[in-house]
Amino acid sequence: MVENRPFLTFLTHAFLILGFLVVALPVYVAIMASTHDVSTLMSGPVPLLPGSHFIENYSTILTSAAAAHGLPNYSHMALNSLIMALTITAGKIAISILSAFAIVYFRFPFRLLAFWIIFVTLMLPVEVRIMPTYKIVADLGMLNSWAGLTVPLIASATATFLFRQFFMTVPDELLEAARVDGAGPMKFFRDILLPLSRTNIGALCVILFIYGWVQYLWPLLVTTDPGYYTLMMGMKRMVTAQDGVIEWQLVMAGSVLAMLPPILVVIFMQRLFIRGLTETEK
Amino acid sequence: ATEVTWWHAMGGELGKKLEEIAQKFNESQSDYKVVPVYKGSYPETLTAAIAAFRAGQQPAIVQVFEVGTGTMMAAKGAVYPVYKLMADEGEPFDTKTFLAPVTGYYSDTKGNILSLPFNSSTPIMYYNKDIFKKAGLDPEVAPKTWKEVEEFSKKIVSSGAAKCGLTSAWITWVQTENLSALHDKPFGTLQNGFGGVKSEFTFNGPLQVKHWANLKKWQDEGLFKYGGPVGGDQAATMFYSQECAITMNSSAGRAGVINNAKNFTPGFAPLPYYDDEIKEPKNSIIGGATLWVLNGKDKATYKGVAKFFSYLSKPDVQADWHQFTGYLPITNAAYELGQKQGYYEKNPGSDIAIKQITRGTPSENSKGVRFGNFTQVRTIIDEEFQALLANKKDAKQSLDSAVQRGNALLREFEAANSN
Amino acid sequence: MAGIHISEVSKVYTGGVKAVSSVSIDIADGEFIVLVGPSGCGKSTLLRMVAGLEAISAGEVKIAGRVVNEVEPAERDIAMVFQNYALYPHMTVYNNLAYGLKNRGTPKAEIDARVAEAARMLEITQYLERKPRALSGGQRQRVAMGRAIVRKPAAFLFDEPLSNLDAKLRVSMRGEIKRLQRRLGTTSIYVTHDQLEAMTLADRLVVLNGGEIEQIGAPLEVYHAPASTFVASFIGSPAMNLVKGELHGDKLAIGPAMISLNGFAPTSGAVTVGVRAEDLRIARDDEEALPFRLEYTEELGAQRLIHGTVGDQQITAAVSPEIAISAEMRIAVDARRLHFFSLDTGKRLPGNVPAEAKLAPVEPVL
Amino acid sequence: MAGIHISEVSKVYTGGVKAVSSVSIDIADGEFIVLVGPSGCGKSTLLRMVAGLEAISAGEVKIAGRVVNEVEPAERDIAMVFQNYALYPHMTVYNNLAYGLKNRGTPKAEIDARVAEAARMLEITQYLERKPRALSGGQRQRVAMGRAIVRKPAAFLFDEPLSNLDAKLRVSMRGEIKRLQRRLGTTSIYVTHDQLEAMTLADRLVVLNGGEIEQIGAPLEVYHAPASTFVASFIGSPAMNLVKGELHGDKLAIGPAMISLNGFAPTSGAVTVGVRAEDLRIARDDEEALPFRLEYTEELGAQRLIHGTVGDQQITAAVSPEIAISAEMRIAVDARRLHFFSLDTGKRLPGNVPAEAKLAPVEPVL
Amino acid sequence: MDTKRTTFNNRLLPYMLLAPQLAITLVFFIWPAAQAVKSSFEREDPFGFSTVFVGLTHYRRLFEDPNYLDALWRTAVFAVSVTILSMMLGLAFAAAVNRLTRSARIYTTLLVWPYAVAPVVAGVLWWFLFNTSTGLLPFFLERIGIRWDHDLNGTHAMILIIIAAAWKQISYNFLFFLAGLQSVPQSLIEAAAIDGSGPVRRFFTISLPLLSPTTFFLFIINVNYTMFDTFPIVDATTGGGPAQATTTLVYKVYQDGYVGLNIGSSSAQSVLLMLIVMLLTFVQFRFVERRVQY
Ligand SMILES: Nc1ncnc2c1ncn2[C@@H]1O[C@H](COP(=O)(O)OP(=O)(O)OP(=O)(O)O)[C@@H](O)[C@H]1O
Ligand SMILES: Nc1ncnc2c1ncn2[C@@H]1O[C@H](COP(=O)(O)OP(=O)(O)OP(=O)(O)O)[C@@H](O)[C@H]1O
Ligand SMILES: O=P(O)(O)OC[C@H](O)CO
Ligand SMILES: [Mg+2]
Ligand SMILES: [Mg+2]
Repeated sequence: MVENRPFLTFLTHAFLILGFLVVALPVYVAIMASTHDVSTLMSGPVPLLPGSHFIENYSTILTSAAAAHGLPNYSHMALNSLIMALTITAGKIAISILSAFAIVYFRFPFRLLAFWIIFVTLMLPVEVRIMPTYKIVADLGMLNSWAGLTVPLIASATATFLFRQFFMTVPDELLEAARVDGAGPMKFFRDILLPLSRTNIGALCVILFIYGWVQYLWPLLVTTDPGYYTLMMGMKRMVTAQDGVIEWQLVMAGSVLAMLPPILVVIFMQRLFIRGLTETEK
Repeated sequence: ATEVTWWHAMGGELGKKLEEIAQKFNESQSDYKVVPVYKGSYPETLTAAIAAFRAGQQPAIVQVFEVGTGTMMAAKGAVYPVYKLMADEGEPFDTKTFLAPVTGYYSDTKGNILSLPFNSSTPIMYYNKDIFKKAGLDPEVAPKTWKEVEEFSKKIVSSGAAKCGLTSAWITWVQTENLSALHDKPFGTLQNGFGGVKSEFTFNGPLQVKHWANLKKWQDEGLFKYGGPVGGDQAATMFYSQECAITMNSSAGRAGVINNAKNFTPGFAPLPYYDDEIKEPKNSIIGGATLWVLNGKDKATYKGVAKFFSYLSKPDVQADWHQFTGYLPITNAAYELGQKQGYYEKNPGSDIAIKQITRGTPSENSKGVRFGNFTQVRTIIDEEFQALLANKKDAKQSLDSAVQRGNALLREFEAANSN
Repeated sequence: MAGIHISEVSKVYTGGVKAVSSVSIDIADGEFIVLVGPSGCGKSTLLRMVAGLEAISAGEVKIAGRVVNEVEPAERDIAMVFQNYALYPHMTVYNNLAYGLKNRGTPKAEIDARVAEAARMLEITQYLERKPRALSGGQRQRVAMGRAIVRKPAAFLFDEPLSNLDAKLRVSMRGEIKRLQRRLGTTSIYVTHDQLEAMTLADRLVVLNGGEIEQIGAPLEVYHAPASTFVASFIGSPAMNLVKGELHGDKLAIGPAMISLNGFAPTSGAVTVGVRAEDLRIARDDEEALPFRLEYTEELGAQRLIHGTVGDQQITAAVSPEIAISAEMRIAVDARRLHFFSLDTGKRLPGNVPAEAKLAPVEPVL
Repeated sequence: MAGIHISEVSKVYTGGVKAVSSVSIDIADGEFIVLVGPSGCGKSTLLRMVAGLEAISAGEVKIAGRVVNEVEPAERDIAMVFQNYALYPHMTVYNNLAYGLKNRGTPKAEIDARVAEAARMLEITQYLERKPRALSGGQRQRVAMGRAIVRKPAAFLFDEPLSNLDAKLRVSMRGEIKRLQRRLGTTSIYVTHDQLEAMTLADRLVVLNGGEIEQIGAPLEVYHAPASTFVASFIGSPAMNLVKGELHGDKLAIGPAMISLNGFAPTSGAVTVGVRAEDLRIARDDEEALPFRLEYTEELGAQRLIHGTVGDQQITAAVSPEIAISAEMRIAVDARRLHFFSLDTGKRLPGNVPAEAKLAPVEPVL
Repeated sequence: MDTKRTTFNNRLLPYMLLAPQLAITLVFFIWPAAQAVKSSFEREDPFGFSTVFVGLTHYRRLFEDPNYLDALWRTAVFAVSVTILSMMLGLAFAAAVNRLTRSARIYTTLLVWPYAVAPVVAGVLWWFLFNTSTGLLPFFLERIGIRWDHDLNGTHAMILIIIAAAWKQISYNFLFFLAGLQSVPQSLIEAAAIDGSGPVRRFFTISLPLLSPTTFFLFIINVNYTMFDTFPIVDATTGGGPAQATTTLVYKVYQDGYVGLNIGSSSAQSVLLMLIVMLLTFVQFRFVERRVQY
């Protein structure tokens, strides 16, 4: 801080606290809603204070609610979400760090074309190509498999782009020193580049983990086996109760619980995250 | 055991119940295993099934909502008609055991049932007895006609018993399709589309215009509150929160009403009608979904499907499902079983839907509506209704426009299904 | 035998920049060659071609008699020290030193021994377990040196290894590098743009300018007989004074002033005249001299630099701080200490032999 | 009146690092003060406290008579030149120069005039429309200077403004800064760790060590009478030789050798003896001298540095390249040129007055 | 596009390194996209029994359809509003947090939550908050005389999805901006302070211009996000209504293809959508990136 202006500092705090209140409002309401019973929620504005059904709602969601909605049990879905998010994260990082390595550290014909082909993935989300993509996955026999669930989501322009940015900032001399030291490309990659990318990988893990965690349209389409149910699919199923009763208190409790892992990831990795990005930007 | 996959759209507790039924079937024999799979909302389920069919990965059974019926019927190569399946597999299947309106709706022109009715519904009226009382109305007397609905609403609002008199789910299904059927007015040409893909919409007649104009007028007077497009989720909420005294919704909404009406007593009644338009209202029409069998599976699977369908049609299974969910009992036998069990006496109002849908003799206009691209047509109707409420158009203009836009979609459907 | 032979080597970068043009240098085994020149003159490019980090556009590089144009850097048996040290930031000092040996499959015991030896030599033994970021600049520099030493390569290549250090440290590291190289006897090519570093380190200096060699020679040879105005102004601090002059027979006219050359005039006509600051002195009254107008002085402690003009040309002289000076002075020069360059080409004029070797012999030490 | 008065200023960083301890300096209007010292000694911290970029932990800073401890940098009427220049990369040179004026609401016409004047003075007029990245190091440095000049502040603060430049450029920019400051007469504080820069630029030098002042004085005063071994070794290149010696009456014993001091002994007992390289010379045979074993030489062109040992202590002498040297020599020193420091504290011994001012007067120029 | 000064010379290796990513991209992105292009020229029944080549019919219809043109315009409004709103707030929060030293971490932690909320859940949360009969916000809005009704009022509905979509993205922008701000050299800020520039002015004249690479990156990401990833939010809050007032291009693709099963038209829309995004990205790269270099 260059100058010392208490009033400005006060304003800054005020602004941030206000900002936090606004940003946190929906989440706060969800938490409050998850502590009431459904008739309270359905008969007027959501109370801003906690109700008395906290334990009841959460224990229901953790134990019987899933079964009551024809879902596998909660921990099973959480585990599936975790597997899916982690696989996608690991896969995306693995293939994009390799691609970025190729693009930055080699000169070869069609390099630019390759870059653009990868970049295009940013522009073609699942929603606009869902039918043909489904067909391919089916033709490849990947329906109802972890591969089908994750592989098509693994291509990543963002990660490739960010890794590329980072690699551009790694001093040329490190590569040269390594070459003089007798390291070939893969050795350089493993011994030098990979350890140096730790913070970036950390930052990307956060982004990608969340990306994987929140998927629901794709899993819903390519799996028919409830064994693959994820939390998001479960949430969706609880919300779109055709003609049924939507138990908002449980939906909210479920939402809060489903938010927890990514929030924890974000909070615990935020330092790393910012450091990772800062180093990228330099 | 041979696996029979069954894709469905029953979220929430209904899904749980559905799975329980499959479970019981599986336990009742050992040759077949029905595997129910939740595939999201109705449209999501249908799309998933189509995508799967195109990829050769289709389920044996898929649950399709009634607006998808046109699409399914047009897809002759994809569908294994139920009547044929049952005949091929030698399972007993008598059209007459089903409720007449159900059969009417899901049969081809020759009277053969193409898909198995499973969760069929029809809209009814729900009202809040406590509010009625507060407004000085007799809580046991529901409004019979739209005129009464208007009068009651006025009383309710002016007495301050509630903020609004009336709301409604499904403006399309309840306030347009059923309205037409009840008053024996055509919704479209060629027997409301039963006669083929060349049909056109005609729901911009004087009755529909009058009704929409009324709804608009009531909205302006504060008597009516819009419950939102498609299923109109807000309608239920406004009813539960006692903001509105009356709502109209699928009979399957009954469970929700009972569940959420913790602070008041709900009443159930048939849909109102205009007594200056028709003396004896016709039957209401069907909604909900049916089970379609898709082509391309092996013989053993179809055998299992047939067995399962027989199981589903058993009176006790049907009655259980019907009583749990509020959907209609599909077969006469199930209805009778309920009567025998004394279920309707114990649960007043629970037979209103059945009575309403079976009253009188169905006419061409009350058999139901069956059009291609109908999901989008409904979206159009919703949009035009919103335009009306938002003062952008009057009732006539919005219905005309809905008909015109709907017809364009029909022509597109015709083109896609005739080449 | 690890001489390095660079013959007719050129480099044209994609994009057409001609960074190095037909450079030839023969480097004897154990010789310490310094490439010096201003920024962008192609020093690094040349060095990197020797290292194998840059493809050679034309010409040939031989290391220990073998043409290495197509050989990978790792196989050229060279070690390189970079300006920013290029230490692997995530490895300990030990691993930084060991990495090159590990890659070559050297046995663990030998790696340990070699690392220990290098570390002892460079006095970094106590830092072996630290990571580079926990080291000071000078220590990092030593680690970078160590990484080169452990490999016992046929040649060391240095690309401005000291320029990230502060002045004081630079001087002492300079001494260390020199001693080390003497001791190991490894052929070395050293790139710098600091002429003092170049002078003090080199067995032979190669002065580059715009991708071409301006002069090759022993440091003092280059200092005392610069081959061009470029070299003259580049080597030596303060830079050699270069002024326009006119030779009339045995007389040299600089602006309005005129001095006799006592037979040292190599030619006649307009020339560029060079004279080092330390070869100027305040004239005795009876001497032939140049009129000097003082502008400002710089006190270096042992010396005083006086900056001023002769006519309209800038001149700097180094004088003893004990001599009184004033705003207007007369400055004398020994004619034998003048350098004459062609006005057009800047090249030293042929007749201009340098003053007889002023250098007293140094008995070989070490 | 834009003197700067720093009294008893200290800085303790959060975390407890005491970067500056009770420093007091009175700077007269128009004076050019150089803060010099090794890395981490607190130079930047002190400067930044004057600038207002760092809160002052204790003490007081006055600029032009006003206590500025609580005044924001913008209102202190100072300008600062940063080591990395801190040019705004997204602005043209013109805008870089104009930014400070614009912020103060200076009328457009005046901004134009001032920028034009500064640009002319610094010869960067033709680059006004360029962005910094399109400039060379020296040009960037000039822009940074220009940014300070246009504002016509009461004081200039420089934080190692030349250390990013190469040696050659550094020398010439040094001259420019000096001339500019003379011309503008602006009070200046200049931070550097390069002693040569410090010597040549300063009206007065402040030598800092570990956050404390070691010595304040005119450059030559500091050069010729360093107040401590620290200053002695820091100022002057090559560094002053510091060896252990023993005073026996009028005799000084260094290792086995013994020389007479001709009455210059300030005390007796063990001391640290300092002597500059240029104050040593090869002894005539008949002289009292120190036995010197040559280790290596450095040829600087005008000078030759000979490095070697006397007893077991390192000694460097600067000799003329024209004098013959050999592995074993005898080295003489004028007793008046010796410096004596306390063995314990490193402080100059009280009786050790420097040799009478060797400095010849310089007639004021400009 | 630059690479390193020195590169490895292997011929095959780079292709092998790229292979996994390219394979996935080609199989799961490019090929389906090509299929979409193909079916945009065809008329087909949903089950694919009959396919007729109809040339540009679908495209022509789209451009004759006022609804489509409206959706185009609406999407632009939506994308611009969400991008600007979320980027401005993210930037404002980042700038504020960057001023503070000790409490910076706490605020960061507090502000990153929404990023962890799944779009589906976010949609539900906002639906819940703005529910006209039980929602908290309409309840308060009513007190200040605003009758909130996104079921009928297109503007309200638009505001709702803009808020919900922007909310979701604030944290992401905040994190990137914070990282960007932290890498602005401190000496520039100090130089500006000495140059008489106060905190606010300094932010706009120094930090902001220096953030332009970050801003550029976020701009692409945000436009992309609003174009595509907001689908679940729209679906859960307004369902595209009322009267298509919140039907964005991607929602229309979903409506027509997924719900309406009009494969031809929805493919044509996908293709147009891809073209629009490619064009935008191209324009951004060509013109914006050039200006963010300094
Ligand atoms: N990869 C490259 N592509 C194109 N031109 C280059 C490349 N690398 C260097 N050059 C150009 O080649 C010339 C010589 O560069 P080189 O790096 O060899 O200079 P240098 O003498 O080492 O300078 P410095 O003292 O600044 O390090 C310069 O004009 C430079 O701009
Ligand atoms: N922000 C800070 N927090 C804690 N300690 C600091 C901070 N800045 C500097 N220091 C410490 O204060 C001491 C003085 O630092 P300062 O930057 O003033 O040194 P300097 O003389 O300018 O050195 P250099 O020549 O390397 O620039 C050092 O020990 C440094 O580590
Ligand atoms: O709500 P349901 O299941 O009774 O179905 C309603 C109808 O599908 C509306 O068309
Ligand atoms: Mg170089
Ligand atoms: Mg400093």
